[in-house]
Formats: sequence, structure tokens, C-alpha cells
Amino acid sequence: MDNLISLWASSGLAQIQLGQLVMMAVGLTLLFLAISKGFEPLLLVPIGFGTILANIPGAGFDAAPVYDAFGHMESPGGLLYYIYSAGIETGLFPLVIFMGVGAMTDFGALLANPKTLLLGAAAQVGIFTTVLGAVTLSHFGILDFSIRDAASIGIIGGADGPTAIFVTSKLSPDLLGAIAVAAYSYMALVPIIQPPIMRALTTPAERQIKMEQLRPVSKAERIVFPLTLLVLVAMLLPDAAPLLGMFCFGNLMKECGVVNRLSDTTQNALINIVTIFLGLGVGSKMSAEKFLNPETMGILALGAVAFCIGTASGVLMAKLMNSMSTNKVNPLIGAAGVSAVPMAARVANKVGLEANPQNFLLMHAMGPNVAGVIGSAVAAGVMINLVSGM
Amino acid sequence: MDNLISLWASSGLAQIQLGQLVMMAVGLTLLFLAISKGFEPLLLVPIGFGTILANIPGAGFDAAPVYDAFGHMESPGGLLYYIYSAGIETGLFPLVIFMGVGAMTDFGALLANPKTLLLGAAAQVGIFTTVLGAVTLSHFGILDFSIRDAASIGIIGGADGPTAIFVTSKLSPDLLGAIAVAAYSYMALVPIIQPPIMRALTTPAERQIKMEQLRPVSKAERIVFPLTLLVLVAMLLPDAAPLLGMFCFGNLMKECGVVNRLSDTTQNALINIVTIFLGLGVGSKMSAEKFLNPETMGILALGAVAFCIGTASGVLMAKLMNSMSTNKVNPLIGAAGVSAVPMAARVANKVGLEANPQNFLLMHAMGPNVAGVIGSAVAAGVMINLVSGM
Amino acid sequence: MDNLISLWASSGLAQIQLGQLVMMAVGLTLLFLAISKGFEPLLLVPIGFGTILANIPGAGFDAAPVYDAFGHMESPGGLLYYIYSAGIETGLFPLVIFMGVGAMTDFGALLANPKTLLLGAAAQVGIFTTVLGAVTLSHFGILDFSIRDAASIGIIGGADGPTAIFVTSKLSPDLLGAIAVAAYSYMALVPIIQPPIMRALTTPAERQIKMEQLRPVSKAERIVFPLTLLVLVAMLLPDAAPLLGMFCFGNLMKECGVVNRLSDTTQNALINIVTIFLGLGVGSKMSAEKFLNPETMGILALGAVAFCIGTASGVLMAKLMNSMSTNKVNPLIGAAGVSAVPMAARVANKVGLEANPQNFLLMHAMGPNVAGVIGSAVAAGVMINLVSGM
Amino acid sequence: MDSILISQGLDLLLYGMGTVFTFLTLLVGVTSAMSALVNRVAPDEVEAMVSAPGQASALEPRLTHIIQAAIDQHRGRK
Amino acid sequence: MDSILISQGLDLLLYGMGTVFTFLTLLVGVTSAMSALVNRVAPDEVEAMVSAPGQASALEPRLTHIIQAAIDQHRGRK
Amino acid sequence: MDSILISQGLDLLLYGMGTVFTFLTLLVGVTSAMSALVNRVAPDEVEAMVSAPGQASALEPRLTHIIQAAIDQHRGRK
Ligand code: NA
Ligand code: NA
Ligand code: NA
Repeated sequence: MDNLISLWASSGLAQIQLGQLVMMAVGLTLLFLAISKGFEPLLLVPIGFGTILANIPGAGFDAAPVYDAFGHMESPGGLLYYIYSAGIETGLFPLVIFMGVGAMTDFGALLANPKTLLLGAAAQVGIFTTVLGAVTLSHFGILDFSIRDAASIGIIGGADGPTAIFVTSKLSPDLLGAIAVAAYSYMALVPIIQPPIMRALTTPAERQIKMEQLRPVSKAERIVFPLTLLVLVAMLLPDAAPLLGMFCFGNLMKECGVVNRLSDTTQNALINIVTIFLGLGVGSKMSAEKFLNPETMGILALGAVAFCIGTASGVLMAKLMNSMSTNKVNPLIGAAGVSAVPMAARVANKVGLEANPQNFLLMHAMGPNVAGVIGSAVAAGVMINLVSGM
Repeated sequence: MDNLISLWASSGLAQIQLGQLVMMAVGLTLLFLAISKGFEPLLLVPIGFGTILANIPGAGFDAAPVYDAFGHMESPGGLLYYIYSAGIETGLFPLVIFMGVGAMTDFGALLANPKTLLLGAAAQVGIFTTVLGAVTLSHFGILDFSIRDAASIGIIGGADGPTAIFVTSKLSPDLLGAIAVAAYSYMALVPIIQPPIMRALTTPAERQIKMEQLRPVSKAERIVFPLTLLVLVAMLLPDAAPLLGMFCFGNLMKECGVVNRLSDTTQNALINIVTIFLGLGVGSKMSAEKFLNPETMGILALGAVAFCIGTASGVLMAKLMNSMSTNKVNPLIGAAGVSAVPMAARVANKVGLEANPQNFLLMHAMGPNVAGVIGSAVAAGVMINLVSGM
Repeated sequence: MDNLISLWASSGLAQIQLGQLVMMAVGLTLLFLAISKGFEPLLLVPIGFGTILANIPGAGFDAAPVYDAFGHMESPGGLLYYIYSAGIETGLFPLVIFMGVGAMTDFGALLANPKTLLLGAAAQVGIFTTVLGAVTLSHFGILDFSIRDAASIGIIGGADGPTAIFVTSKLSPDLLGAIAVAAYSYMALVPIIQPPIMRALTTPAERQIKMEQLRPVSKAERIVFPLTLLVLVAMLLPDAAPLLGMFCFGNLMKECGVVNRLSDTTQNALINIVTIFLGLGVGSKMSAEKFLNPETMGILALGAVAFCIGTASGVLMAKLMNSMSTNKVNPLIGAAGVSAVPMAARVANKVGLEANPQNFLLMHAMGPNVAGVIGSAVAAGVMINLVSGM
Repeated sequence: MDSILISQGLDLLLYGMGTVFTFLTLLVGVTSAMSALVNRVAPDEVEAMVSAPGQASALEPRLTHIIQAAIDQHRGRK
Repeated sequence: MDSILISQGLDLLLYGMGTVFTFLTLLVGVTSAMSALVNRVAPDEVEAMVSAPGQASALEPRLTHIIQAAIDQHRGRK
Repeated sequence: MDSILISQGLDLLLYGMGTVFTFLTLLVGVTSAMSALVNRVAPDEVEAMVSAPGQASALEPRLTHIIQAAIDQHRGRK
């Protein structure tokens, strides 16, 4: 009879709290969005599943291990605890992902037209105005964000998942769940968020601008570029060195052509393994107390604002560049500067084709697209530096 | 001269104890069974090799690292020590394997005929009667098993390697070597153990029962099933959530169709890497003092009993179901309820073909077969819960 | 304004020291050698890149994590710190690499002609005479090497990267950068270093010796050999058991034919992942204070001497064997005994073809080539044992 | 040598098998209900039991293309 | 509820965007210079933008070989 | 600057090379004996030196099948 009571007492039904139930529903919703709607499934399937696991009452997925006085393990920790403390708290998983992303990135379009780096810079305005928005909300007592929280929320506008996770895990680990979910959700929503803004800020004539064909790029340029970027980062912005260093390492492995087996593994087995565990680990931060509060609604709203401002800034920067140069760029590719690789570049191409069915912008948009990755990594570095000293 | 003495003193011949020599022979025997006889080679090759490594005198494969008072490492630990403490003591490796197994499991047959879940339940009787057998031996002073030991021994009857390793590493880590070896050996011996029992408990007419063709199963059902199972586990049996949660996660990745690259890596690189290290880590527990004692003989004997009772229970349950329903099942597929995927299902098919060469039972037997995996994971969860409170 | 000062103060330009700048140039040089000259790129690309990362001022790649008094992490460590302490200080990465190398090694040629093991033994003379050279330099006050340093330097002559890293990380971790760079560089230079020595020590007639075709080797021999080697190591030289044990394990997985999926992963995803991190971790030891000193020049010089003496010893041993047997071996294959698999065997083949365009020595040279791997692992074991007791 | 051990074993047998049977019996019902519900909500997607592995389908277009090219070339040469 | 927060936010905006623009503008110049330099030093290696993935090129020789063998056999049988 | 270092180096040379030679010479004998024994116990399994990689043999049936299908189709169309 005692055993029956013990079984019942340990069952989920006896222990569950409303918050956990709601969070399970949140996890199921994320899975639904990922599977049925195609929202960044590579991350949102593990995050959604991790959310459910972390909220099973009594399962101990995020329990820390218990040691006795002599250092012997009395009870082991939960799977999600180990994943989070080994891979996310240390920053290792986002860095390994960034290495993999580097090994999958083609800088050809950027090298053929380096001016597009400016579009990738402009689109980061979304990050910093959102920081300002977050502190303003906090100043007026509407929501409660510290400057560290605000910086982490701003980085959603970088439209780059691993960068957002890296910054948030350093500055505001409690917001990790909400910020990661917002970042990946809005990246998936890029085809819905961006086109209206792009159309509102451009004339049909501008959208029809044909850009000259990109020059071919030599193998040597492709090899030297990641090293050039690395040295520049090392000299000027060491705070951005972890993210951009691993990014350049991955890209060098891909381009140098002599370590193809390492590059292949980085792009496949390694990034896949780390993606699974990164997602589960992020899910472990999706607890009711951290997610079910007004701040999360604020984060979602501010994240959307960040994407919109970033998109607008990129487009306006392209128009500014056109006003100062005879070599016109189609302002639509400015929107690709937010990153969200390669979705934002495809959106630019699609909106461009609507204006002129012969005008293929995809390759041109890849330049600002990868520039946006560099831009938000730089923004992440400067933010970690400044905020840590505040 | 001192050096010569040092070399001789550090040689294996000077240090070896009889027990280590016998354990090396045990390791070689396991390798022979795995390589020549095809006994579950994916696990028994690493376990056998790990057994030899762990018993090399003076090689320090399972030595813990030594730190000085300031926390600096004075001497590093051995390979097997690190594997065991990082992957097995924490439970991580069995859980990752379970995720991989989930990603390789097809629930189609189970979904087409959910009643076969009852066969998977019945076959777990082997687990619990063996627990009773173990405590009885202990009660009469024949062997010395605690209730934790007995529970770990019983789980051999679950015919599921990672489940057995997960439970034993939590309840009776000292028995890990013997129990893992017994579990994998008997899984390899299923084609020899099961058929006589299946024939003894069925009439030729029963063995010839033709089952109706399985209905097609939709993609949506396959996707929703692992989530349904997860929610049911979360609500009713959180103790089974680690194992079944990871199992459902792997299965969802496979079935959802939007994260194929994650699913592929889970089924290949990831599960292979973890299998190698899991096997070596289990081998590190194969020391003479823990393996060469009467209890090991008891474990081997009780494990065989567990398999036999599980097989019989599955067959008898099928006969019971037939006596209460007009929709007959061939009782041979009840034997597949012990798990031992997919060997037990193939055995059911083979014995069925002997009775009627036109009667293909393989697909029908896959239902109870995967139900047996769920059944023993549930049994593992309830056992960990109850035993921890005793 | 404070922020501007903070940004400038944290920039690389404001913090960089001359030593770091020189080390970055060293890193770029290693990358140049790896990419343009094909110097062992699988290791030297990660090592070179790791060198640059480790020398970025203020980036904290090799910073240790900081914990407060309660054991909570205050700031996480750097990527290279985690890699080094988890994988190199513990010896895990070299051992896993050795398992992978074992899974890629074909002992067929060695089994067909076991006498070539003696050539692999002779070539290790380079290791030990270099140790003597290093202590002599130290004795006369020219450079400052302890006996541990000398042993680590000598192992460069083993022409086997993971062995050199394993020994050095145990005996002289501060020299790890210099020794790993020397070992891989000279392995890449084998086609330049060896031929003059080989030609100087042999007559044209000797270089034209045709060896009889190798007998076919049975699958059973291939399976039993790694186990035989393992047992012999266990009985006689447990100190060599970590390296040779993992090597034999990899080879057994490859040859036994029943765990192909494990063997494939070991040879691909697993060894690639570990190679990337091993290289980065070695690079983290390439700091100015440890690398930019006269000892490094001494290490490079002694390493070259070690390769030369090893090559010469192998060739002379072959001549000695010929003087005592009627079954002649071509002395060129003796040079392959240094290891540097498979480069040294190819060099032997090439020099042989110069002397006689019909004489293919490649398969014959593979025997001493893999014997050299065993030989230097044995040397590593005995060195660790003896030096630890000195 | 105490009978506590026996009674603990009996408890495990009773509550263990009870839980296993209860849980899996419940799962029979829940699964049947789930299938019925899912197939009513999304009835069209029924597919055959044969499931093609992801990797194969990823490789095949390229294979097919290469093979077609090879055959075209072969036919051209005649 | 203090205005320190606002001023910190403004500082981040100012110095952050300043750094991002300065760094990427510099990168435009450095990249252009790098390309010019590299293409002067190593002018011959210019290649098309289409980059073939490593694995494909590794597989193709074997594939081609197998296909050729199959076609040869097929032709031989006729 | 002590001669202890030199004597330690000489010790390493002496005992080190001694061990390496002893061990590998022993291995020559043991390996030869092992081969003789194995080939007497299991004489039939002698195979050629060329070893096919596992993955290739796993892929080939599928490849062969696809190629055969392609060729059949090609033949059928004529
Ligand atoms: Na961005
Ligand atoms: Na089972
Ligand atoms: Na060697």
C-alpha cells in the first residue's frame, strides 16, 4: 500500500503544476511550428522537445548531481543539466556551431563586391535601437530589464541563432529560452516580416535596378579572406574573436582545399551532433518561472521590432549608397544584411523577381547576407565588452 | 641495473595476478563469441576489449586522476576511468544510445495493431519473477544479493541492453560488467533459447494462425505517436521519462521528416561513437573481484531464467487474448515481446514458417517487439522508483 | 568617452606584445606551409590556426574558468582551455586518434614478412640518440633541458604525431607546441630528408635488390594479430598499453568484419572531430614565452637529427640483416621504419624506382612502416616508465 | 537472510507488473484514440508501410542524373 | 527606473554602431586591397563562382568507374 | 650542468633500445608462430591482399541495382 502511494506520489499527475503544463503546451506548439510550418526545424525541434522534457515533474532532467563530502557522486545529474553546463554555460556549443557555419559559408559574393559589407553593418542598427527600446520600457517601469537583459534582447535583431545564444548565455542566462525561441522564430518569419517593409521603402524603379554580374573570385582570395578578417579582428576587436575566430577557422578549412575530410565532418556529423544538444540545452531553460511572465511578451515584441528596424536600415543604407555612387545597388539586397542566412537573401530575390521577372538578385544578396553574420558577431563582441564594464 | 629492475618490476609478468589473467581470458572469450559466433558484436567487441584493457596490470586504464592540494592535476586518469565517469556513471551514454535506437525504430506495425502492446507488457513478467528468484536465493543464503542487485538482475529479462546498463549503473554499479555481458549474450542466444519454449506452449494449429494484413499507417500518426507516448509518460511515470523521453525524441526526429540531417547523424556517427565508448566503459567494470565470484554464476543463471519466463509469458498472453477475442493473433509473436529487437521478431517469423511456409509473421511480430522496448523501459522506471525508496 | 577608452583599451592594438605578434606570424607561416606546401595539413591547419587564436591579446582563448566560493561559475573559460584540459592534459585525444589510426592500418605486409619488425625497431635508435644529444647540450650549458624534456624531444624521432603529443603532454607539457610542430613538419619533409641519406648508405646494386612477392595473408591472421600484440604488451610492457591498446582496438574493429559501422565511424567522423580539436589544443600551447626561446631552435635541430639517425639506422639494419641471411631485403625499405606512415614507404618506393624502374617496393616498405609505429609506441612506453622514476 | 528481502521482491513483482500492465493497457487505448483522431483530422496523408530512408532519396537525384548522363553519352557514341 | 539605464542604452547604441560601422568600413578597404594584392601575386588561379562540394568530387570517380563498367558490360552483352 | 643528466640519457639509450629490440624481436617470433598456428587451424580462409572497404561493399548493391534499372530502361526505350 505504501508502494502504491509512493507510485502515485511520484507520478506526474500528482506533482504537476499549472506552469509546467503550460510550458509543455509551449513545447508542443514549438514542435508544431517546426514540423508543420517549417519554422527553423533543425533548432526548434530539439528546443521544443527539450522544453517538454525539462517540464516533466519529477523526471529530474535538469537536476544537478549530488556529491557527498568526499567528492563521490551520490546521485547523478539529469541529461539536460550536463548538456547545459558542459556546452552552453561554457560557450562551447555556439562556438562549434559557428565553426560549422563558417565551413558552410561561401564568401564569393562578398569578395566580388566588398561594398556590400556596409549593408551588413547598417542592418545591425536593429540590434542597438532595440536595446534602447528595452531600457526605455524598463525606465518607465513597464517591464523589468537590466542593461545585460537589454543587450541580450537586442541581439535577436542580429538574426543569427548561435550569436544570440552565445551572448545571452554570457549576459542573461535566465532569458536564454525566450531569446532563442524569438530569434529562431523570427528567422523563420523573415519571408513574412520583410517584404512589406522592403516594398514600403522602395519605388518600383528602385526594385528593378539590375546589378552588374559579379566578377569571378580566385581560390587564393577565398583562402586569404578568412585570415585577413581574423587578423583584423585580433588587432581591433578581440571580444569578437571567439565567434569570428571559429567562423574564420571553419571557412578556412572549407576553402583551403587540403583538409576536406575535416571540413566535411565539421559541416555534417559535428555540427549535427552539437545542434541536437544545443537545442536540448536551450530547452532546459524553458521553465515556467523564466518563460511565463510579461518580460517574455516584451522580448517577443522587441525582437520583432529589431527585425523590422534592421530590415529598414539595410534598405535605407542601400539607397544612401546609391545616392553617392554611380554604381547602383538594388536596395532590396540591403534587407539581406540582417543575416538569417540564406532566407533573407532568398526573400530579396523573390521581391526583386516580382518587380522584374528577369532580375535575379540571389547572388548579389548573398554578399550583405554573410556580411550580416560578421556584423552581428562584431556587435556581439562590442556589446559583451561594454556591458561587462557597466 | 636499477633501471632493469624497474623495467622488470613494471612489466605485466611481474605484477599480474591470477584473477587478471582469468579476466583477460574472459575478454578474449567475449571477443571470440562476438567475432566468430556473431554474438551482438557491436557491444561485445568493445566490452571484450575493454575487459582486457582494464585487467592489464600496471597500465592504469581505470585509474582516477590525482590532483594536488591546489587543484592542479598531478597525474591524469586512465582512458576507461574518464569514459566510465563521464558517460556511464552519469547515465549519458545509455540515454544517447536510446535516442539513436528511437531514431532507428519503426512504430508502424505497433500503430497498425496497438493491441500487441499487451504482448510487450506480458513479456516483462520475466523481469519481476527473476527479481523474486534473486531475493529468494539471497534469503536462503545461497548467494548474496541486495534488493538493488536483484532489481538490476531482473532487468536482464528486459532483453534490452541500454535499459539494463542504465538501471544497473544507477542501482548496482558493481554488477555492471556481469549484467551487461549476460544481457547481450542472451540477446544473441535468442534464436536458441526461444524456439523450444514457443513450440512447447503452442499447438501446431495455433502456430499456423494467419493474421490479417496490417493496415497502412499515415505519416501524421507516426509523428504524433512519440509525442503521445511522451505526454503519457510525463503524466504517469516520470521515472521512466529519461529513457522513454530520449527514445521518443529520436523517433520524432526520424518521423517528422524535417530534420533528416539530425536523424541521420543520430543513427550513424553519434550512436556509433557512443557505442564504442559505452562498450569500453562497461568493460572497465569487468575486474576479477567483481566478476569472478559465485554471484556472477547466479546472475548468468537468473538471466537465462528471465529470458525463458519472458518468452513464455508473451506466448501465453497471446493465447489468453485469443480466448477472449475473435480477431486471433498467432501466439508465436508473443515471444517477440521480450524485445531483443529485431532478433526475437525474426525468430517468431522463422518458427512460424516451419509450421506454415506461407505464413509471414515478421511484420506482425515487430509490434510486440517494439512494445517490449517500451515495456522494459516502463519496468526500469518503476523499479528505480520503488527500489530507491526501499 | 569612458566607453571609447574602454573599447580602445580592450582592442588588440593597445594590448598586443611583440611576442604575440611574432607568434601570429608563426601561426600564419604554419598555415602557409600546410596549405601551399602540403605539410601535413590535417594537423598543421588546426595547429596554425590555434596558434593565432591563442595569441590574440585579450580574447581569452586559453583562460581558465573562474568559480566563486560556492562553486558557481563566475566567468567561463576559453575554448582552447577546455579543449586542452579535457582532451590533451588527460591524454584522451591522442589515444582516440591512435584508435582511428589503428582502424586505418593494414598489417598485411607486416604479417607476410614479420622480419621487417626489426627494421621498425632499428629506426627508433634516432629517438634515443637524440635524447642523449639533448642532455649533452644541457650538460654543457648550451640549452636548458631536463631529462623529461630530453625524452620528449627524442620522441620526435618516432615520426609519429599522436605518440609525440601523448609523451610530451605527460612529461613536458610546456614543450608541446614546439615538439608537435617539429614532429609534423619533419614528417612532411620526409621526402626531402630521407633520400640523400638512403643513397649515401647504399650501393646501386643494393638499391636494385628485388624482393620476393609477399604471400597472401588470411583474414584469421589479421584478426588474431592485434590480439597477440595486445597480450604481449600486457605481459611485458604495460606502460605502452594505452597507446598500443587503443591502436590494436582500432585495428581489431577494422579487421574483425563484424563491426564495420563502428570501424567506419572511427576512421571518419570520430578521428576527424578529434583531429580538429587536438590541433587547436596543441596550438594553445604556442605562446611566445614557451616558443620564442633558444630551446625551440634546439628542439627543431635535434628533431631533424633524430629523423636522420632513424633513417640511417633503419637502412643499416637492413644491410646487417642481409649479411646474415640469404633472403635479401632491399635496404631502402629500412628507411620506412621511422614510421611517418605512409610517406616514408612511398619515399622508399620512389628511390627504389630510380634505381630500377621495374622494382616496386611500396608493399614491402609498408611492413617496416607500420612496425615503426609499434616501435615508437614501445619506445614511448619505456621512456614514460623510466623517466617517471628518475 | 531476512524475509524483508522476500517481501520487497513480492512488492516489486506486484507493483511493477501492475504498473507495466496498467500503463501499456492505457497506451493501447490512447494510441487507438490518437490514430482515429489523427486520421479524421488529416485523412489524406495515408502512405504505404514501406518507408524510404532519408539519405537514399537525397542521393538518388544526383545518381539518376549521373547515370542518365552516362547513358546519353554512351548512346551518343554509337 | 533610473535614467542610468537610458544613458547606458544610448552609450551602447553610439559606441556599438560606431564600432560596427568603423570595423566593416575598414574591412571593405582591407578586403579590396587584399583581393588586388592576391590577384597580382597569384593571377592565374581565377576560377568560376560555382564551387563543387568536396564529397561529390570524392565520390564521382568511383561512380563513373562503376557506371562505365556497367555500360561496358551492357554493350558487351549485346 | 651535472653529469647525472648524461648518465640518465645513457641509461635511457641503453634500456630503451634494449627494450624496443627485445620486444620487437620477440614479436617477430610470436607473430610467425601465430600465423603458422592460425593457418593450420583455419587454413581455408586465405584471401588476397586487396581489402575492400566496408562502405563500398555496402553501397554497391544499391548502386548496381540503380544502374541496372537505368540500363534496362534505356534498352527498353530503344
Ligand atoms: Na546579423
Ligand atoms: Na523488453
Ligand atoms: Na616510429
